[in-house]
Amino acid sequence: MSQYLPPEETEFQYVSNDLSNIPQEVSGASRTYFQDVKRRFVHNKVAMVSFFLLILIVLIAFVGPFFVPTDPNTQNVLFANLPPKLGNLNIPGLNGMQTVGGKTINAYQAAHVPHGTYYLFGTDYLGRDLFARILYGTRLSIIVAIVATLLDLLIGVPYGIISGLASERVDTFLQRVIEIISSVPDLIVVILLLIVLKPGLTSIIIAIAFTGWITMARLIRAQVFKLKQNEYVLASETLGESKWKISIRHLLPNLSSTIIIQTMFSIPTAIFFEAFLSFIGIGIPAPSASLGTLMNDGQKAFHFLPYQMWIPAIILSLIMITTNLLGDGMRDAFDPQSD
Amino acid sequence: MTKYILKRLFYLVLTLLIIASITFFMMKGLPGTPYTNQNKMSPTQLAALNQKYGFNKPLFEQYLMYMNNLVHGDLGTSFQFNNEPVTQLIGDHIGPSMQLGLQAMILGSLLGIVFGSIAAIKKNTWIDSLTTIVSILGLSIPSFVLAVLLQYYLGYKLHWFPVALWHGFSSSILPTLALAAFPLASIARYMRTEMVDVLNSDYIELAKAKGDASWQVIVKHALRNSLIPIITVVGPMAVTIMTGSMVVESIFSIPGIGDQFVQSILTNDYPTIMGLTLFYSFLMVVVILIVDILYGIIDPRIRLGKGGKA
Amino acid sequence: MSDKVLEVKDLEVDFSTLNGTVHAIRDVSFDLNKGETLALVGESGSGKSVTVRSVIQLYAKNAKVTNGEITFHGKNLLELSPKEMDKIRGKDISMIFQDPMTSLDPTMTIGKQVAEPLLVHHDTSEKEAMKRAQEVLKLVGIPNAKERMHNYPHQFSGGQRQRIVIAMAIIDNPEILIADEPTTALDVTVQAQIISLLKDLQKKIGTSIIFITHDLGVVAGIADRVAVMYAGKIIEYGTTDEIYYDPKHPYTWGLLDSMPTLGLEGKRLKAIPGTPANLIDPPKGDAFAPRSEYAMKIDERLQPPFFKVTDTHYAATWLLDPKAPKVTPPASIQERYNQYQKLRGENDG
Amino acid sequence: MKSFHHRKLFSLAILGVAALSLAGCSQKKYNSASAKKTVSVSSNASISTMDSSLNTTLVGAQELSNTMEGLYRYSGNKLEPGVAKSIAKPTDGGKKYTIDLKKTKWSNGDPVTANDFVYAWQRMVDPKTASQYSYIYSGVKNADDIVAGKKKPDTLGIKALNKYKLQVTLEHPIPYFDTLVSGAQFYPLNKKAVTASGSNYGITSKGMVFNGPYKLENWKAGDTEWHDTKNNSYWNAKNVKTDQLKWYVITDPNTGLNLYDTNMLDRLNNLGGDAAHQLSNNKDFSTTPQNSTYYLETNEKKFPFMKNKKLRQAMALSINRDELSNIILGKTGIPAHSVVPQDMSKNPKTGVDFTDEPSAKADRKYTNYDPAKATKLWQEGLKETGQKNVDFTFTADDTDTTKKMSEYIQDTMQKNLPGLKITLSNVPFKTRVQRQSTKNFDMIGAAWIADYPDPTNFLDLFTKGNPNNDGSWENAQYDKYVKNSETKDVNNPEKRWNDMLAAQSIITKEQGAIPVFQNTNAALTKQNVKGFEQTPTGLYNMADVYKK
Repeated sequence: MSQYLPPEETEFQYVSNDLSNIPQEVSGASRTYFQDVKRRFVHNKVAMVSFFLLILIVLIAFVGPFFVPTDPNTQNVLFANLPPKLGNLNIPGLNGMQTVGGKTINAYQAAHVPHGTYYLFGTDYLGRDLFARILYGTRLSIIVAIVATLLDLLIGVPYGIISGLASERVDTFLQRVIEIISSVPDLIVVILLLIVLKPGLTSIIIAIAFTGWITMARLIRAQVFKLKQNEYVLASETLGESKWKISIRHLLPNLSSTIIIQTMFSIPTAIFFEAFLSFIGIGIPAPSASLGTLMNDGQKAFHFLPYQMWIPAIILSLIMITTNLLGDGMRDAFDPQSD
Repeated sequence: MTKYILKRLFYLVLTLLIIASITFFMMKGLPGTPYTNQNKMSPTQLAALNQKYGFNKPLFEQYLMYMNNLVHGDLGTSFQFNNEPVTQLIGDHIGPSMQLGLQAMILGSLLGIVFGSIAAIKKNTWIDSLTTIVSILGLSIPSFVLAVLLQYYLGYKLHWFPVALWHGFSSSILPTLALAAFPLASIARYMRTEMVDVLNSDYIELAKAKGDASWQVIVKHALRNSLIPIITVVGPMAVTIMTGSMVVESIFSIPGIGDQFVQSILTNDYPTIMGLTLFYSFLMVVVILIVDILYGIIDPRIRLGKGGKA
Repeated sequence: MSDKVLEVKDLEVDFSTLNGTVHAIRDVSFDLNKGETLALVGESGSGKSVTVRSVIQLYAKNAKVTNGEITFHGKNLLELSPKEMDKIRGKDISMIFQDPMTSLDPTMTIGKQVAEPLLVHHDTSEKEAMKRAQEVLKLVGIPNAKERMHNYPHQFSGGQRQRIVIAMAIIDNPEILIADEPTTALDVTVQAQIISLLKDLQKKIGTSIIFITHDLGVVAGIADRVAVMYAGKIIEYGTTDEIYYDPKHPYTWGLLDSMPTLGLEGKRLKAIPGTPANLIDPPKGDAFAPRSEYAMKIDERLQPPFFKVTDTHYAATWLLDPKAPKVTPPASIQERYNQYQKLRGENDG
Repeated sequence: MKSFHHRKLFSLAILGVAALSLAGCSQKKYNSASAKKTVSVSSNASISTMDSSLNTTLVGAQELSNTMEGLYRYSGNKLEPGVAKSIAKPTDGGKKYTIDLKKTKWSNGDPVTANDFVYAWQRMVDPKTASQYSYIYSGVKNADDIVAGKKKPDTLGIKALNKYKLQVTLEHPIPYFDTLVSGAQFYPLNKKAVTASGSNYGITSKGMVFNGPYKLENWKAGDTEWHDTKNNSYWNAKNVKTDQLKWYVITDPNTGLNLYDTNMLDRLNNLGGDAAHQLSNNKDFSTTPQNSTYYLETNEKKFPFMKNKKLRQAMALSINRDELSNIILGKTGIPAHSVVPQDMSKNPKTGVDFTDEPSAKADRKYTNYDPAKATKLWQEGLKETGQKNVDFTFTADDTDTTKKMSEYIQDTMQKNLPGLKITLSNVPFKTRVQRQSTKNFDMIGAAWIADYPDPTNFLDLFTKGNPNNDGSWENAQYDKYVKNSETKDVNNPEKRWNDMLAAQSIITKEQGAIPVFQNTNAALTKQNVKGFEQTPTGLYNMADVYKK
């Protein structure tokens, strides 16, 4: 403003704009939908922190085992139930001291652990390195969750699409099936399946996926119903395209946000279920560890060795919190109105 | 309305019959009998036992018998407890579970509604972040972990509440807290979403334009409109909470139905497993039906259905 | 023209968004006289809604008034506490929204909703308020008001709902009624009914109306004066006739050309080319220049000031600068002017 | 009306908070354990039935012993007369017992008569009752035939000579008869009460009558808390110093400890290994060995190559029983070197424990941890049988202790026995027993608790054709010795002893069953509570328990 120069005579001539070619969109709005989503997501600090934290956890759980030489199942019974210790640093809670029968003792000395051997998270009742077990356990829990969630997708998405596109009769039938399954509380369904199936990793995954896909199918169906009204679907339909082509070409891309968001919420649910089942003793069979079995083992000794439950519980909670916050962030990014 | 309810009741019964049939054949496919010392019993004794449980009949006949008994409200007798009818077993143990479930639901819903509303009103402030973190924590800490922690710290260390057992209301506090975390957290989240939507709606803006103070807007318009959809969540959640109470009941040594369910799984008590599955399903479908009817009563848009053009 | 009920001066409003700060309102001034209807006209995004919402201070949380004064009864509304503002809203200044389908609380009977302003602002008993609500409902043309008061919003048609919203807005005889595109969501026939209802009511209760619309066609039926907004600024204002028949700003020309007008049928409707200016980084000069075939060099560098056309008619375009070359408005605008002159002649005669 | 909605919500919330804080203040009155003459005890399961003919669980047996009384009763290790006037000596070469009864009363005032015994015993073997424990009557005249439906129940070898005189006839002498009849399966029953309750008998305390030290009141099957009140019509009531016993089912080990530490429990039973390990210095801590053995069996029917004794020996040598018992079980187990548990039976002449006899000691080399030898024997055995890789599913209980133990065994066997792969299958007790009895397993972890404290109770299990010989191991010589001890030498204690020792030696050398550990009950008991002494059948005589 300080450089205000009064208008000069010469400035009063037409610039002859070429109006036939000016863009019909503001330059800022020319980003694609997904670029926008990404932008919004990156701007969400909480979601970003969660995202990186989760990546970190997953990385440690999946890559960590290559760097930790200890086998999670190697027993060293003489070193059972050692408290956490980190080097020779005298950090309270990480110094290998333990209160037994009212006396505080150096558990490592008492067990004649050779110098230079430390267990960052301590050891369990069979003298197994809890750090290694928690690494592997976290990995297993994540695998269970991811596979179960993938199964959710595999069943839920086609089911939802079929239900949404098919004739009303088929839809009614499919919805009745869903209604029946969801009339039995999830936990009960999963437990019943586990009673019937041979116990093991696969059974757990199947059992968890068995109830998980329903939410996915419902959401997808609702979304399909909405999308069906859209003109481009109607147009394709009048052009005589088959329903399958329509669903693949038009619906799937438009369903992607629903799918991604729901997936983000399925993973923590699956992790939670696995933990619950392992906790009541019908989960992952020994000696494999999952966060659930570790918490179950730790819980029994909680009175004396609280770290055995605290550590896996904290890790589980961290995964749950980060996945949930990440899910929230994604939903906000995909669906800005809700923010 | 009556026609609608009758139709729903018909489907309700049908659903339960299908569930009963599926569980029946599932359980029948499992190895195992009520007898542990099978190899030490004489054929005569086994025959007597088989007759008692109806195992001597062909499978299909057993099925018809089971369904017939079911229709008459008989869920068979427990394997675990000799001669104890499953219905009686459920009746004996339902009290504590119901109490815990309801208390947890009431506490969780109330706090969840308050937390969720505050978060929505204070959206994108530190209060919102705090309630979000609290509610995600509630979703993230399994009830059994929470139960152990509450028992150890509030019960054992601080002596604030009874450590365990089932001696009156005070015993129910810790398990209620452990169970309430989940409904609190999820209702807070639902509530926040609903409330944010409602607060963004035109009628809230119009209410403000009428000069309503912000608390009036929230109490008179926002709360009611956000609460209506919450009702649909609360009902089924209450049933889920009851099923989730099984571990909490074991930890607190509470003679509830969840603990009984775990016990019946551990002892292959199939009639009890089936009975409880049906019972839980029954609760679920009835609660859903009630919620739907209630929803229709509370939400004027549904209540007066035909007149609406929306 | 001394009876000013509302005076808006140098208003500037910013929105902070993810993409940056949007300068939604840039230096807007206008005033509203007692009993008159002022129309704010412009494309969506031109800032007309934000302007009136600033008046009653109901805008999004990310909005911020950075400059200006809004004077109502000698008080600057922008300096009032939220509590003091609550006392004015709904009582002295009330508002009607665009979509009657969503602006009523679905879970409250309409009687209660209509009575609410009375209960909020006065010590009226509920019974009395309801009685008054019934009267007002009758006034806005709800048949069987007595019974229908106990109905819920979804039991009414769109037009009826808008009448209910209007009832709510006028129940406390406000001095100013802000109508934010009140007819946009309605059928054309209903639109006309609502407009005439508003006109009737204005006569009865003597309220001043700020009428927002993007549809110049609607304006003609109701407004005394018109202010045209573009890119957060008022670019031309004058009496309705002046704007209609003798517009000076190329944007106003474009607006008029893009609307079907009685008497000018058969002409091809023209859309204004391009899209509204980016208000995150507003142009230095005339924001409309990039879309204007009359753009001059000066438009790129300097914002045009208001040039006076008549005592009541001002326009912010360099075309009115004496130094500017002689402009010939598009033929359609010319025709309007001629038609107007003819009409005037007829009226005079 | 308009603000009613929220006002109600708020008042509810306030109510809730108030209730919570109120409850916080009132919790002290539940310190039940502090009450005088009341003893609170933990139980690891609820009672399934109080019908002595149908009970199969230890918890049920304990509660039946609290409330009922048979002919004799154990007080610690000492057998004392119960309803019987004295411990009767057999006649007719050990086949006939004539027992005089005290004039005692049921809790409803009815006299306890010889007919109550006759009724109960006949009911037990009646196939219609379908008792799963009726096999224990084997040896009582006609019992087997009655159970099999070949004879009428009233032909059982029991007769009421008069109201207070009972005569029992056996098919062959039973050296441990006295212990046997002290068990719950031989308790008298009040016919009136049983028939009045019909099929409800034993699932609720309503309608039940008791002749033991305590009465069970207000109980239903499945209850997780029950109270035993002193039975004043018990003949020895004056020596019962406790007014009430409170039993609490506690399945969570942590909860048990927390309850004990907050004085809600006077006695916490069945501590797990971790807890026992941590508490070993606590003055309240005690362990009591149980007359039981935990052993492994491999299914020789399914895997004939397991008939090769080297393989079994290798398995036995691969387990470090000391490490297992001391650390993993936290001394809740004692290393077991033979199928017969220690401290159960003494040499009738020298008083030396069965497991401390020279031959038993010498045989410990078959069970002392020797990984090198284990590997060697295993490889030899594999070669001899032509096996390369052996995949076993190890079925065991799913209790904490067994789970930990099975993980340990899995690891140590896989480590020391190349080619062996073990998959764990930890299943509920009932499932394990069913798999065991239907021989549906590869390798199983089984436990046997003495029905009566006699080596034959254990040795019998592994004779050919015994329904409990799950692994189908067989050895004719062994069978002969066991048989001799039960028939030919039954009345000659010394010969009988040597027969049993010889049998024991054979099964140890062959490792027909691989003994692992002997269970002990690790418990916490408040200092002022006395009298918890385990009987040979693994119960406690609660009449002896009192609070100072």
